[in-house]
Amino acid sequence: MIAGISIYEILTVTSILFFIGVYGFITRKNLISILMSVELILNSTVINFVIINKYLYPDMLQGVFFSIFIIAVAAAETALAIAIIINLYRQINSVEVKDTEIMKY
Amino acid sequence: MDILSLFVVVPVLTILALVFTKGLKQARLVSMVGSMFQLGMAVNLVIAYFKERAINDNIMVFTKDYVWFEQFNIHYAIGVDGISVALLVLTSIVVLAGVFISWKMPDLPKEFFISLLVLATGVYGFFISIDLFTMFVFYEIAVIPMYLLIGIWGSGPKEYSAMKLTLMLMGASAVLLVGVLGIYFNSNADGGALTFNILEIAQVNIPFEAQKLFFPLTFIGFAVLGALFPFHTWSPDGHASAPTAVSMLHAGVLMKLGGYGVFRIAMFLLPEGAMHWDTFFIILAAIGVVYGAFGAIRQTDLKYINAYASVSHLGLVLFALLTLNKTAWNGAIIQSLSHGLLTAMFFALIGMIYGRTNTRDIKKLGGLMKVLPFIGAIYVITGLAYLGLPGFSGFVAEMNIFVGAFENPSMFNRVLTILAVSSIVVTAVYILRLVGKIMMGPLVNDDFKDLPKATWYEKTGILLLLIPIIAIGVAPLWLSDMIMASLDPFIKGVL
Amino acid sequence: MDISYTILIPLIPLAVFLLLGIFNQKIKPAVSGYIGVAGLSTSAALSFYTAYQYFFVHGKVDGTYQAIVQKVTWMNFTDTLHIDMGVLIDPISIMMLIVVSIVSLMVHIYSRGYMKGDDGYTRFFSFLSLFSFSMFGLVLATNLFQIYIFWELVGVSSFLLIGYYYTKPSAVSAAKKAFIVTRFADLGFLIGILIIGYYTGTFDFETLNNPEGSAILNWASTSFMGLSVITWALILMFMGGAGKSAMFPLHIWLPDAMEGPTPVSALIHAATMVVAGVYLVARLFPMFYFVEDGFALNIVAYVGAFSSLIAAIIAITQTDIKRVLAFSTMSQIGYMMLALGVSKYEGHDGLGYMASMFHLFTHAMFKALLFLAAGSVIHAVHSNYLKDMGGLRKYMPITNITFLIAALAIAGFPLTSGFFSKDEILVAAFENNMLIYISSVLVAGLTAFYMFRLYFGIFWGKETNYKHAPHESPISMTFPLMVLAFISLVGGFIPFSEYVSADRVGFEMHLNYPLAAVAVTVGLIGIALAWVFYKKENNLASKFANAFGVFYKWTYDKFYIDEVYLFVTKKIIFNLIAAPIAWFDKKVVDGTMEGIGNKTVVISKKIKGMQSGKVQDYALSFVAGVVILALVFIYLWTN
Amino acid sequence: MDFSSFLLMRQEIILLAIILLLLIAEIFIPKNKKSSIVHLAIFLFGIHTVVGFLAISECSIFGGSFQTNNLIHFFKNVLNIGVFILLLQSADWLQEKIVTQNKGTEFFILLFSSLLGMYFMISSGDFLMFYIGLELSTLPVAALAAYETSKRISSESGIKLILSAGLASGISLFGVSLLYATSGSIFFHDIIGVISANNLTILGFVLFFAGLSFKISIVPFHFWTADVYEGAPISVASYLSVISKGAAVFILMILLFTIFKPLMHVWENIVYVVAIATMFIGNLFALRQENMKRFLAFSSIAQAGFILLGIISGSQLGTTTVVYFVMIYIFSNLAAFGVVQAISLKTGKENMSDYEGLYRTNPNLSLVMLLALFSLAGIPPVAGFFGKFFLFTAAASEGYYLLVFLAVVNVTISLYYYLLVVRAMFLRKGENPIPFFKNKLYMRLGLVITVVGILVLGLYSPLYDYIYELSSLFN
Repeated sequence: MIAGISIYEILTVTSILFFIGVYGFITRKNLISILMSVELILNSTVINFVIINKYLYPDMLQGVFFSIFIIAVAAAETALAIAIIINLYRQINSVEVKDTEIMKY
Repeated sequence: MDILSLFVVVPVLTILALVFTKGLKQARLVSMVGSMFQLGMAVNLVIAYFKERAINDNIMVFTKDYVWFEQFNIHYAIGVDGISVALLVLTSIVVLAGVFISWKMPDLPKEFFISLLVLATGVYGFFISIDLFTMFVFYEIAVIPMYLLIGIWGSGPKEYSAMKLTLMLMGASAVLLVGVLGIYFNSNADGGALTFNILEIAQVNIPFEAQKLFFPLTFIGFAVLGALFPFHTWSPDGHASAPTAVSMLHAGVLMKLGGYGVFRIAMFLLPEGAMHWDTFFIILAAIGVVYGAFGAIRQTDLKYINAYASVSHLGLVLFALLTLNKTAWNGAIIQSLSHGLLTAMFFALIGMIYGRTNTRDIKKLGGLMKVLPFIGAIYVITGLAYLGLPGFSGFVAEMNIFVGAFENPSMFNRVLTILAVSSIVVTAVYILRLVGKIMMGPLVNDDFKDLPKATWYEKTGILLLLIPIIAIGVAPLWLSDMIMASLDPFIKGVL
Repeated sequence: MDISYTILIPLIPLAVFLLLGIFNQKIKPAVSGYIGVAGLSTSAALSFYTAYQYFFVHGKVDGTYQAIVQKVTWMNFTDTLHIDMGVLIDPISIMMLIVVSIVSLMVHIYSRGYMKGDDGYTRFFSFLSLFSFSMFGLVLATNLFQIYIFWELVGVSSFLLIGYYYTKPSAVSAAKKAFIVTRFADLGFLIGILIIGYYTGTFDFETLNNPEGSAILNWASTSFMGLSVITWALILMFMGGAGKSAMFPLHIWLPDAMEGPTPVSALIHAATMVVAGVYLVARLFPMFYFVEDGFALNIVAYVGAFSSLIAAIIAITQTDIKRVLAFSTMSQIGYMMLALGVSKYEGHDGLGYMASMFHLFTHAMFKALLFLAAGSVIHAVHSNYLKDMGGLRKYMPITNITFLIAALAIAGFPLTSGFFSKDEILVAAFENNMLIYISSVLVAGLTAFYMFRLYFGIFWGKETNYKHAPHESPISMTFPLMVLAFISLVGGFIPFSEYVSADRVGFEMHLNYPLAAVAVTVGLIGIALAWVFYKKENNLASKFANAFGVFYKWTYDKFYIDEVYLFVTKKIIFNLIAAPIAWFDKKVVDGTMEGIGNKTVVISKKIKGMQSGKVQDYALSFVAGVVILALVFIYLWTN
Repeated sequence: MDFSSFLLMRQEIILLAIILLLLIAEIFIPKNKKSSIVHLAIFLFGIHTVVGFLAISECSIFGGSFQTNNLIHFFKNVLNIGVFILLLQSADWLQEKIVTQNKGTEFFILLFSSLLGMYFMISSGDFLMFYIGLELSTLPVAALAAYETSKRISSESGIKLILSAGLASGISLFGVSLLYATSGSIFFHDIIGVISANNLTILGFVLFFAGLSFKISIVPFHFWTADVYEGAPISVASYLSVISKGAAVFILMILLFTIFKPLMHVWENIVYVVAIATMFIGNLFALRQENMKRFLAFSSIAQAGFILLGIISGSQLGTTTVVYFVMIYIFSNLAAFGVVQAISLKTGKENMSDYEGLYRTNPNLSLVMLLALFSLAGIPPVAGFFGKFFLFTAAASEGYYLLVFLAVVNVTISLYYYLLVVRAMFLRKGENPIPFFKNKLYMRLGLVITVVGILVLGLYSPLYDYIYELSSLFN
């Protein structure tokens, strides 16, 4: 419970974070930064859970636990993604998203 | 095993036997034996039917009922009345004839006969089942082999025609499916359980709104197969590309499913819907009758001529059904039989001519009577029978239809009837043009000088078809009484 | 009286037909000829026996000839309407039996000589038997539908026989024409039957014709466009009759039908089938007479008169002898029609009816004779055209004599059969309708003229130089000539009215001398003119032809009626109906179906860009989808 | 709680054990014997599949995070069978391509972990378990998609999958957080009581729905499907198209029918819209595909659209028909993929035009393909027809006649492109058809099982009745 800050401000912040992530995902040229955008989205979610837990339902810690799990899974996901990107880089010497468009239509 | 299920079991067994055959000789032998057995069963069924009918006046006799999917109350329910018996006999005859006609099937004979018998199985099953779901299943089983039959063994633009035919027919059956579901979910209107059983549904008063909605779906779903104008265009191309036996089966039997379905399902289960839509569809049917006849005049490909002729003649069937008159209905059923036999005959003959001259273009043909006396003579006879000459089945059917249709007091229907009647003249025109052009006159092409005469199996196939044509034409009483007797429950439903 | 045996009369020819037809290839020609003759003579014998039994033994019950019917149900339409098959014995049917059997028998015998050496000899006889069967059936029919059935059958046998030389294109087209034209007429017949069946509830002649029956009494109860529906039905049925009997304007098939072998023309297109129309009207005479005060009957009368006149005129100018005979047939049938048309019902007023039947009988004889004689001439000179003939009398005496007799008969020369029958017709016409009377007298003159033009042209005149000298035909051909000639001579003395009359009572007929005198003089004038023009070779004829100029041309071209039909069928039906329909079917109907399919494929090509392969586009659409769904369902489906 | 309740997770535990066993085996089996791993894995999993059929009692453990019942249990077995067939079909490929690169074991481990994830997903009792299961089932597949490290498209498909999956899970998680905000709990049984149709809930639901739809590849969340299928190894593609899609459909249905029941008036409309979009888009794209894998990808999208017809009814009938159809769909699609796999393994050909004249050289393979396609197209008497018919019945039972009509229109369109394949195989002669070849035992076994399934499942009605009883749990 942070003094003087209501849940609305924080939710606004997370929402903005969320949409920044989405925007980044759609616009970035580089696979890595796209991955970072995904992380942004996840992080916004994490904050959401914590805040909601803390402000609305402080008696149980479901939200907090949830956020911990999310962080863990996100890490795994990132690791995997990085692995694949590296493997891609080995073949085409590029991590540009525009080079991953040979399969279409 | 009851007398009706045999009609499904025997073809299936024949197919299984065919799977293990090698080469043309075995394949055709097996399928011949199988179809002969079916013909035997059909004849036996007629006799048994008359015996049964004498002591049993239910709508359907030989009924059997096995639960299949009990959650949906789907049963494997079978039974026959005079109409289906007649059509079963027709089917068995045409199938056997078809086997004889395709005695020399060069390419993939085994597969050919298998597909042919799959088609036959579907048709048999369709005619014996009195459960909507089962019926629908068999309906699609009957239609789908056409794709392979035309596509693999056909001629000309076969892939195109096969695709067109299959898509139009399956599209129709898809529409039909909606209609069937609609009927099913209204079958508890009187508080009973949902059911697919035709006889039970017939007892239910389905609400008028539902009938109005689902009759056209059901009707069109079936009538497309009956070459209803303007949904007939699959038929000319399909027939033109199909191999002989397939054209025979398709025009002779498969297209009958349309009329039968319209009668058994659409009009029997949704009578008020039928009343409501009658005028609209009867106009289409009448147009089809005349339109098909005129369409046939201009064609030059033998098979196209026949295809359009079929549009006209089957239009007459639908027309008769829609006149909602017992006599006309009787005519419609007889017309189905007669047209089945006659078209099958025509396609068989065309196949023989094509097999010998390698052309179906009437401009290139002429004076064949001299070199092919048997085929020529039969061709003339068939032509005359086709244009409704007394002494052949066509006449009986048409007279029933016309007299029946004229019974209808509304002046509008009278006019349509007269329109339909006038088609017999147009028919005469194109048939005689055909006969005059390809059979009579001087021999146009010297390569035709010594064409091989008709072989024994061809003759057998022809006679198989010719005999019932004449039998119906000379002594129609037994047949028309058998059918008449079965029409009463339907009359009660509609009128 | 038990008449069940009469069923054999048609059945025997049927059996012969099946026998010859099925074993066509197996049977030797000579044998098949004998089989045909044997079969037909049996039928003939039976017919005569029946006639004897009917007229002299059993037929007459308290003064009127009874109609004797035996029938079985053939097919049921409704509870009331059904088709019966059976035999109906009454004066006219017996009279027709006699006619058909005599002529048919003669033709059979004749053909054995005429067709000798023709391949398909067997086929010819089988077709003849088929025709005889159908014709007998038609004659004996007990109800409208039965008569219609056999009506169609005679039509098809005529088709087969006209097209007998099926390798000759002209023959084929003639056969087609004959069948289609008559088929078109039969359309009317059929619709008529349908109407009758619906409104009177029966097809049965006896019920329909009964003057006290409901069919006749209630004619006024229904009406359509100002006429009783029954009248319409009768008119439509007469249309059928007109088609078969080659009445104007449905006559165009008859001249072409001469493409068939001459015996066929003699049998079908002169004596028997073409009078089926007359027979039909006679069959339904009470209906025609009583319904709407004989409105339909008047139409019959005028059509008949007009046809007879126009045919006679055309006949003058034709050069193909068979065509001349064909037109003469048409004109004579016109005579019969008009006689029926002017007739009344009771007793002596029914003179026209009787006269028509009488003329039908005599005409059958002498016209068959004319054709057969012409056939024997053609047989000799191998040509149908007048220009190839001339002076044949010394080569073929029998043919000459018999032809002369026939010509005299048809010209109504006193004491020949034609004289009596024609006289009765003229009397009937005179008593009832002046206009028709005058035209018929005119026709009588014309008939005499063209017939003797023919006679002189063939047997007198300057003889063309024949390649090989023509000779008299074999006995098998001349015998029938002599028989028919004999009948044509003496047939007139039969007390016909005793036996055949509208009300079946019979009456005393006697010559009306003044009218007879008129007719005879006119006839003689015609003959005289012919003598002047054609007895010796001279150019009077051509002079006159030129004098008439364009009118002659018209007549020669049969007033271009064929061309009119050709225009209607080829131009209108084919090009203006069938062709557009074919186009419509290909382009519009099929086009739509095609279009649906093609459109689908086109769409799928258009939208393929959506699958751009860019993971970010996918993400965009993902998010867009989410947003849209969220917005839509938040604002539409909650409050 | 006592530890015996762990036994209620029998299947999960066994699968885990298998994974560990394989790890150990990987260590101990010498390099030149690696191929025996394949046999071992198939054998073990076979046993697991069989054991899975032992009855299991209904339960809900860990405070309701993990729950199971007969329907779920049954569905896990269905998934097992599917995976087993898949293993059989991919055995040869593994032997020839993967084991030689010494990557055989990992393949199984990844595959089984993903399956394990699905187990947890479909028997999850709260969003946390659900989320973990979802990710566990997705991430290994991404690795598998990129498994052929030497192929560029393989890596591309891998990256596409992982990125899209990341986005999807992120978005759906955001939705979950909103749901948590509105309902105050992540446990399903708590949520059921309190959930109501307010804006925030609907927003949360839509986001969550999108995340799950992504796995079922419902339009407009489907775009990754075709590319990933094309690039990934065939066995992975078929795994994605049948197993993971099936599991996702199942859990989506359960969630919709249980916790989101109160929102039915909302989600039935959502489903209505996306169902139509999915059927049409899937079919229209499938029309012009040349590559068989892409072709099957789009066809599977269309099939997902049909499945939604069963879901929309929201009744026991719906549940039954959906499970029934998914089962049939697994068999049919596996048969199709199996044939594609066999051919591409032997010849490397994956295009429709390469199939021309196949029947004349390899009749049996073509017949299997024919049956599979007919089953997918819904042609009697093969199983697919019954599956589709009942789905439509389910939709019609709630009066969605228009939807059914559009569906049958799509059935006709789909028939067209399925027939294109039939045309290639049967009608065309083909200038250089694929030469005759004989499949190894595993592949043949795999195909035979699918064929039997296709032929029997439809005609044998008691099965349907059995599922019907099971699915009574959700109403």
